[in-house]
Amino acid sequence: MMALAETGFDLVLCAMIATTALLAIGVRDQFGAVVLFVVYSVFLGLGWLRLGALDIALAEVALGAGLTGLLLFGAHARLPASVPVPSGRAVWPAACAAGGSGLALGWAFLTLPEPVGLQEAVAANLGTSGVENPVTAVLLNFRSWDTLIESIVLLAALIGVWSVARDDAWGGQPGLRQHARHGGVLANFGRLLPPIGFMIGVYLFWAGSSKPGGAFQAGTVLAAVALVVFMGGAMRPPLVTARWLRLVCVAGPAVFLAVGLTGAASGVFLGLRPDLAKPLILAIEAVLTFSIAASLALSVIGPPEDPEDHV
Amino acid sequence: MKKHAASARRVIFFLVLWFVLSEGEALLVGAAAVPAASWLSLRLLPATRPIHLLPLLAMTPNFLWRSLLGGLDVGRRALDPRMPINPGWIRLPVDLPDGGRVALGGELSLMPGTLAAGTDRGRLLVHVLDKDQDHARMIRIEERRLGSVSG
Amino acid sequence: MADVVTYFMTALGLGFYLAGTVAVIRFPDTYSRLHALTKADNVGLGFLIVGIAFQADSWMVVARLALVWGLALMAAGITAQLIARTALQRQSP
Amino acid sequence: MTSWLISLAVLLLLSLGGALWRVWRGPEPADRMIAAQLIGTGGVGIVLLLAAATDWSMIDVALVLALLAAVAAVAFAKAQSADSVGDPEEE
Repeated sequence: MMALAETGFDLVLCAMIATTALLAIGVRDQFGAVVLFVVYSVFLGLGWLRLGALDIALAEVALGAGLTGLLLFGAHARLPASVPVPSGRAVWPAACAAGGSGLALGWAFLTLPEPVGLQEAVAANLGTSGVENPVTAVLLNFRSWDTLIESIVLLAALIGVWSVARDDAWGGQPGLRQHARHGGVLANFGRLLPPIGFMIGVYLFWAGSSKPGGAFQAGTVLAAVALVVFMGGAMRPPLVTARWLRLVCVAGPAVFLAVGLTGAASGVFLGLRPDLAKPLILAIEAVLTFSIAASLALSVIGPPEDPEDHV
Repeated sequence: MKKHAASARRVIFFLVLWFVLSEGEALLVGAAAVPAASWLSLRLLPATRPIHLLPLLAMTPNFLWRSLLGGLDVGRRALDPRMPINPGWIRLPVDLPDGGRVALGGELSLMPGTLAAGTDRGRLLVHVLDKDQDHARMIRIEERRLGSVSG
Repeated sequence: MADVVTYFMTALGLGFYLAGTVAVIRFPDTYSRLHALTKADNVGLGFLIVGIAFQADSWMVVARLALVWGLALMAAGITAQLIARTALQRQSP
Repeated sequence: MTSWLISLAVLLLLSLGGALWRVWRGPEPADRMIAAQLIGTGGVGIVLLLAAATDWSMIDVALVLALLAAVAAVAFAKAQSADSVGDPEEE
């Protein structure tokens, strides 16, 4: 009976995920596509839960339904009201290319040898990793390469975003000037929600060492919280030239690299001594959380745009 | 002195929040997070008028009951084949501070038949599902209740 | 006994969710649909959470569930006002 | 109990299909957003049902989903204002 209910749930969920994806592609309205993308992330998050991947479910819900939605809403607001939707013949080559690459990927997946799985190897070495959450153990110890490079990618993305700023606006506050009615609904919510969201973000960082959570999930939540503070008009984002801001963005990857180099001095680059692994991982994660939060928030809010904003 | 009391209340709120989130563990992380969140909260929303806990507790059962009625009301109208709705707008002046007005708007949005859309020139804009009902009287009562919570 | 409460409360919660969805599909205008979102859905979530709380194995879990509900209630009250005002502004510029 | 909770989650998921129709259909941006928020609240409900059925630590996902659904509503209101960084309540 239980297996039947679970299979039913999985089947319905798969159908919902596929339907939402098709609707997002097929809908004629730009805004509709944005909303469907956000909804898609909610269903996908449920899918990750069913696969037992709570860490990824958290990341999916925070990044997909939250931060990317925010980015896309802003992007949609700036598009001209009527962008011509390609129709008729123009659609077919694109559809064929997409369908072809989908089939090729499916074929490649099916011809791959059966994955051996690394769960056993991770479980066997979890004791030396310094943390109890196997995902964090992989991300910050066994395969910290990936995480280090990801954090550098985020920094590079921010530099990319900033590099498209107009010369006369550079040096000002990022994005357009946000404003809200004094004492209005938006302004009040922008002052009520952030401290609570901040606590949830810090909790996710702390949770990462023993259960699902970690720097990326926490950083995403904190970035969303910072954006609410700015959007509610409660505080203005710092100047892009502020030294402390750049320090916060760079600190995560820098500390990560520094710890990696001390590992190299004793034999293995990015290797952590088992007896020091726990404090080192916590230190890296703490700094990384704030770097990720700052880089994400600044990337979403965009480069400085208003030459009048020079202070 | 009043200011210290307000700050203490925020600290207690975030302490409880951290306790629930971390299940009573990680006091060290909490020791850093609670002051930070309290500072942020006081910076964003300075405590001008204290919130009185007793009137707030006193109005909770009524709030829960009326939001249950709100859910029943919408459900009844949606499932009725004739779908009896007669929507319209009312505007009425509200004598509450900014935060109180937003809270009243949120509360009304969860209660039967009313939905707030912010204020317009000092008057609360309320959408009603049935414009023949006397919503204004009910809103006055809620306004008075909320007024006693803060101030 | 706890199980009976869970069966009853969660079923009730689902009923409110279903009514909310029917209202969002059937109601003729944006504002009326918004009534359905804030009222029926949050009552649904409330009953669901009360029902689930009777299965909790510790008070900590109950407190966490209450936290989710509190956050959802606060968000619903604000979200409703924001969306209503947005629709109003678009309708009469 | 587990099969009851998961069966309820299936029904809740199916009802979200109705909301999905409203997202697709619109017609106003606010209508799509209302339906998306409905799917958000429904998603919180489903996560909690799954949490009760399988693993209580899933509540964290519900918490983050509830928080970020509210953030998305703020972003929606901002993006629909006259200059896309304002507040629809401004006169």
